[in-house]
Amino acid sequence: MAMRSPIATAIAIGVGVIVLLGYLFPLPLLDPLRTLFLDWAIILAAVAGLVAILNLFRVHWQKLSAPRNRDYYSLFFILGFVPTLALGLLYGSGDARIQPLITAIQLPIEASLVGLLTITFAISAVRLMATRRSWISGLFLASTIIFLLAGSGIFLSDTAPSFLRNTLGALNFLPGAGARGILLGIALGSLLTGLRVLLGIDRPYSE
Amino acid sequence: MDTVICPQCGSVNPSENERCQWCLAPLHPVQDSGQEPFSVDLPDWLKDIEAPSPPPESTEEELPDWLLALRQEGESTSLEEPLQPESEPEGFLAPDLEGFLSLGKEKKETPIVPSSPPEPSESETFPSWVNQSEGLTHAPSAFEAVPTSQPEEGLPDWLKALREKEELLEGGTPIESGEESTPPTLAGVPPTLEVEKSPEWLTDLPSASTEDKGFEISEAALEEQEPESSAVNRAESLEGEPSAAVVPPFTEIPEDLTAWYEEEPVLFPEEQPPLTSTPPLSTDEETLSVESLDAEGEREEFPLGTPPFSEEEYAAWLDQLNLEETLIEEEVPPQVPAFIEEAPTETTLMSEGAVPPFIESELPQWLAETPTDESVEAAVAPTAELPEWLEAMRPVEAVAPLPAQESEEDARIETSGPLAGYQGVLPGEPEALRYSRPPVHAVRLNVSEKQRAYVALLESLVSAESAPISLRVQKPISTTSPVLRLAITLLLAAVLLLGLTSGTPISGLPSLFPAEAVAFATTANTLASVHPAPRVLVGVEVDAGFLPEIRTASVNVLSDLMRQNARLVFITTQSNASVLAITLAQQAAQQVPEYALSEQSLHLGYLAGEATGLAAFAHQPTIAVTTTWDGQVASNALPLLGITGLQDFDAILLVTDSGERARAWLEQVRPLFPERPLLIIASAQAAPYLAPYMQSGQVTGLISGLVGSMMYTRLTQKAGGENPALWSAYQMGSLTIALLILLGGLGSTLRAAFPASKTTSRR
Amino acid sequence: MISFLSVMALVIILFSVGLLLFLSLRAKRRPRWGLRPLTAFSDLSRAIGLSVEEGTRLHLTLGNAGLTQPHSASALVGLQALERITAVSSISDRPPLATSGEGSLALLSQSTLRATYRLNNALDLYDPNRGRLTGVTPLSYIAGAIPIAYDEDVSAHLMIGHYGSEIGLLCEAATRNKAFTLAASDSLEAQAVLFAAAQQPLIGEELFAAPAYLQTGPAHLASVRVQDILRWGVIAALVLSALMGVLGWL
Amino acid sequence: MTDALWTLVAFLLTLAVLSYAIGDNPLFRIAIYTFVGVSAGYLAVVLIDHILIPKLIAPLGNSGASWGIVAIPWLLSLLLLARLVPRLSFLGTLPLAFLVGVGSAVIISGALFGTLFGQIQAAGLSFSPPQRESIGWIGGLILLFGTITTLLYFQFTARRTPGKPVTRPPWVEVAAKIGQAFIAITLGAFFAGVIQTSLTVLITRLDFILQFLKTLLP
Repeated sequence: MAMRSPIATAIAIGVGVIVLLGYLFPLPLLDPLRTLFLDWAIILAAVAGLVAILNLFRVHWQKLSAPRNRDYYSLFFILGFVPTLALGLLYGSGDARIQPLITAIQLPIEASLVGLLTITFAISAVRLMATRRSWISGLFLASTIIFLLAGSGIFLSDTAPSFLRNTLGALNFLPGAGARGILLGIALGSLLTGLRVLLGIDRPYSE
Repeated sequence: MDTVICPQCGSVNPSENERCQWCLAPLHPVQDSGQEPFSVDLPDWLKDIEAPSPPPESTEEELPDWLLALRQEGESTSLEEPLQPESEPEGFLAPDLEGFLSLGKEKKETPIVPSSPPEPSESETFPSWVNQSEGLTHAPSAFEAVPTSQPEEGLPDWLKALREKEELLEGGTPIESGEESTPPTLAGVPPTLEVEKSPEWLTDLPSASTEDKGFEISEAALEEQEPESSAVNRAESLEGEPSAAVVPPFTEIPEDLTAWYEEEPVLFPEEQPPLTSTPPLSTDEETLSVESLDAEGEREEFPLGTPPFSEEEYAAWLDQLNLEETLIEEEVPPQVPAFIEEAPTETTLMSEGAVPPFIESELPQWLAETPTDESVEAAVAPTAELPEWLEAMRPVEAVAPLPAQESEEDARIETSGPLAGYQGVLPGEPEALRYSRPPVHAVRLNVSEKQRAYVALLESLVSAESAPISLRVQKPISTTSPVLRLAITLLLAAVLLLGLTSGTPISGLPSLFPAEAVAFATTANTLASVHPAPRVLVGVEVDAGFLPEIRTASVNVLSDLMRQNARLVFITTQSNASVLAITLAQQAAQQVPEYALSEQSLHLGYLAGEATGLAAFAHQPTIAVTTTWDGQVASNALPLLGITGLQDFDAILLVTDSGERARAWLEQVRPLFPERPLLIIASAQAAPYLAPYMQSGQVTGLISGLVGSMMYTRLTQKAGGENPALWSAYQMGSLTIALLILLGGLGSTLRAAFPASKTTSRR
Repeated sequence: MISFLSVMALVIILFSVGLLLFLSLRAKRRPRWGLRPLTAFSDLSRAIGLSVEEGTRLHLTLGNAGLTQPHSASALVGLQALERITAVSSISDRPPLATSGEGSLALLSQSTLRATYRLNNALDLYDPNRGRLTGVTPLSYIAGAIPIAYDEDVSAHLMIGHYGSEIGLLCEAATRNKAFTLAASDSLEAQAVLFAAAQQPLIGEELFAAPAYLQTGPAHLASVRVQDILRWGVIAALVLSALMGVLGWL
Repeated sequence: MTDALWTLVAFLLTLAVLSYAIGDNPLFRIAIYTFVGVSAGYLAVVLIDHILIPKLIAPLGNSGASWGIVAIPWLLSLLLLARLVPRLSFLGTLPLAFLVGVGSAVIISGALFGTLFGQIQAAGLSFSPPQRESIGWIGGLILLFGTITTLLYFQFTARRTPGKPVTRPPWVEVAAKIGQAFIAITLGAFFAGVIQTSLTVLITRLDFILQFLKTLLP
């Protein structure tokens, strides 16, 4: 990994240090610089998004025009992509004529995919003890069942036994402990990952 | 020759073996030395000088063998140990051993040594200074001319040689500066040659000593010798009075040389390794008279493969060794520089080689175990100065007669047998009676933690070798059977459709409300009390796929805000959420016909950069977003009138399906909006994520999922707001999934337990 | 203005950097500490070996976190894993495939692949289409990755990045095709789903130890060590914060 | 009329996607390929409309803007566009390095200010008088204990003993087990929430199908 893209590494480190110092000490010189760099980063992220989308289009075009093993489904990608892009560029993204592309195509498909997740989750949970039998899996499933019952609203009526209501209410805060521990651990990992980039140890940008 | 005798243990090995299969000593040293000139080794030597401590690995590998040998072979081991160094420095020592073996055989035909094969090579390898000095160059001729029974004639040559050397020394350089002193002795010889040949010089020393072996040596000379020589020399002299023979020359040694002896006592232990590594049975033709006899005796008394050392051999060899050492003391002065140069390297070689018992780290134990013989104690130098070779000889000394009696024995001259004319080479019967019990050497090792760690690591490696290696076979990926998937799918579909069509929930509608829901409903419906037209920032951070879950709640809350004549400013960091926000606003506005959506609400649209853009917006809302969703100038819009910063909003309402996205708002926006209410309509999957933020007060109110939607509807008393069909399907679906999970878990556990019980019953 | 938290942050950063550099240099020697075994990574190495032997493909999903997002750290870890796995399996008949749900991440995956092939002197094997964007929204990303699980003869899916609960769909597609799945995410929703749906789930912080367990380099080993050292500082801070809370100083 | 058409499209797409519950099939493939295409096209439009035009193109006409500030993002953007040409793709390294550099700073600041400081303070706040009523002393202690043991579970490194697997000290192992239990409870709660979310969405989809079928019936 040595001697990979020294200029790019210098840019990454320099920009990172300036923006970080701008976060820590919003001094007259650092803060505007940080804002400017963040603004440029947003622009570059958008350009990168466009480049990647064009790459995606090229991949599907190649699949469609491949001499062998053509992927005819790619045609539907192009049929979805080109008109949307054309209409959007023509009318603008906020135009009412564009909205049905979201409400009538994206929303039902996405919602149906999320709906499919229900079956996926149910099957995974049913098979969990068969695939990975351990006390942790058992506790995980027990917790899932308890919170499913608690979230189903069955015990939110006066008819429900009070001791069950109280027990479930008392258990409600328990996930907070694990969640906080996991979040703190993830923050530590993120901190070290960011520092590795700032030190030039990780250089995913280099070719 | 299809077999080779090990020069160290004398056992028979196949000729193709490079090392002895019993003691691992090199069997074909001549080729080795030929292949590896010392000039090649020199860098390693220098490295070793820089780091003289031997690597612990070698210590661990060798120590147990050595102690085993001590325990098993007893006295014979004590005889062998001094010989062990022979096999160690391959470069110059091995040829001598081979030469010795060959000479031993040749002796039968020709007692005249100069014609023996090794001679030319030996003479070639002499250092230049040796070639210059008559003494040694003449020594062989003198030996040829005069048998050992006529030593007198050998003496003048030898003295001449010594005097020449002393002259060289007097005209020489200070002893400490070894490099500078060598040029005169090595005139015209390149340094590498010096390095290459200096060990040969050491091997030649015994030749001189054995040459003088026949002399009658007075014991008085020993007394003179002792004060000058170091403790090491005293230890030597205890076993070898002949050293007295070299005393007179020492009297002529200049002061600086004796000074060197006193100044550099530490050098003695370092000096000795070359001596110990010098073969007592070296191949020099001068030693033939004794060595060939030993070799012959070896051939006669011990068949090949048996340890070649008898007591007679030991005695002869011991005397010879003593002479070597004492003579080396003579040779030292002119050679001190080279000596100093080489001593450490030899020591290092030994420490790295196959003779670990001699490493310095073992000395203290040795001393602890040494017999409390007065003479020995007198001979024992401070630990740091005790040479390894002497340590090796200690067991020999332990079983050897006492010095005083020794002197009597030495007076005895052999009258018959191959040793006729020699004195003190064969111990007599009385000696056998006086033998003392050999000392018991400790087998306890002084092993450091690091060494223990290495041993443990080695053991683990060895055990890992024998452990079965798991084949790289991946666990079979168990897939869900299509039947199970289909069954669960159909069951869920049936239950949900039943719930939707029946519209009769298992339990009644929620009548108990958690605090966060109550806080949400209360805050959302009392904003008008804060401001007649409360300005609410509405963040819509939801994917289209998750919107249906919170659509009802969002629409109801927005409509309640519209009833309070709120000015709504919509913003999102999701690309397609702007359209969703518009549809939500439109549906909410349908419930509040008097609300002018286009005037009182504003869609700032997509905020690029997600958390980064959100942070920029939180700092300077009007600068971060300058245009509306449909391209109008944002600052001119009614809802943003009077808004200069985030704190100008009366409340923030966040509609999200993800705890992560809610976190971005709580981390980037909430710190700049600390006192006003922040309400969240969240998906059920985000609720556990937001619970800690709720506890910490960062979130004012929260409703999540379909349950939250139902609660809000109940709390705000919306007529017909509830959807019992959805509610019953939701409850039935939740219970069905919980039941499926329970059954699946129990079934798997029982399936796993059942065969186990069967096998146990079989047992 | 300079706040106390800013100074604290700077101190933590400088301490972490110093420790990271020190341990990185020391890690070149055999350290006295080691990584506790995690079965997920031993299974992964087995899966990589099998895919190389069988000529099947490894699919690495990097998630949909933008580079300018706080949770893009998981994506950077995924890129490290991609680099290591590509280096190991670059000789395979079917080199690894990396899919992303965000543009800049897709470009970075291409750069990582290219750099790895170049360092392995196999630049001719590099194909930019193996660092692919499959969708631009979370669900379209997963929807675009599902056909890969069916069509590209993938034997192992390595999911390291930021996802939502939708990742469950890809796990199921992998299971249907009898492919090995190792999954890790910094999102709690995704972790919950992956715990149930993936064969080898990594929980929480284990995601950030992946480069060290994949033997990417001494610096990553040192990074995990620093993480562990900082952990004790966080624990101490938690206790201190609790005491301050009891005393009403918060 | 158009609304009815869009509703029909939505209905067909819903059925096509839900058919995946039975297995992979062409209808599902058609739906998701179309979905990916539409979402990609729409994002491209949004990026152009809401980022590139106002932030990259508009400043060109703004005489007040400094040329350096305008030129640098243009240069970086053009270098990034070079990624479309394989031969010139190496030019995209610099803008990507810029992005990664900014991202690293965002990651570090987010981890420190967003989570570490916030969560550590929140852990203490659960002992503060106002919150103590909600969960009580015991609840606060359990939360703190659970958080600490959860953190200890993730301890990766331990002293290496030759010939033995790396294991943490016994008391850490015990704490890690307890932490594992807390993690299992937490993930179970999240899993339940995820199931409820997807269940609700599935119900709405089924409801949509039922409503659509009702409209077809006379």
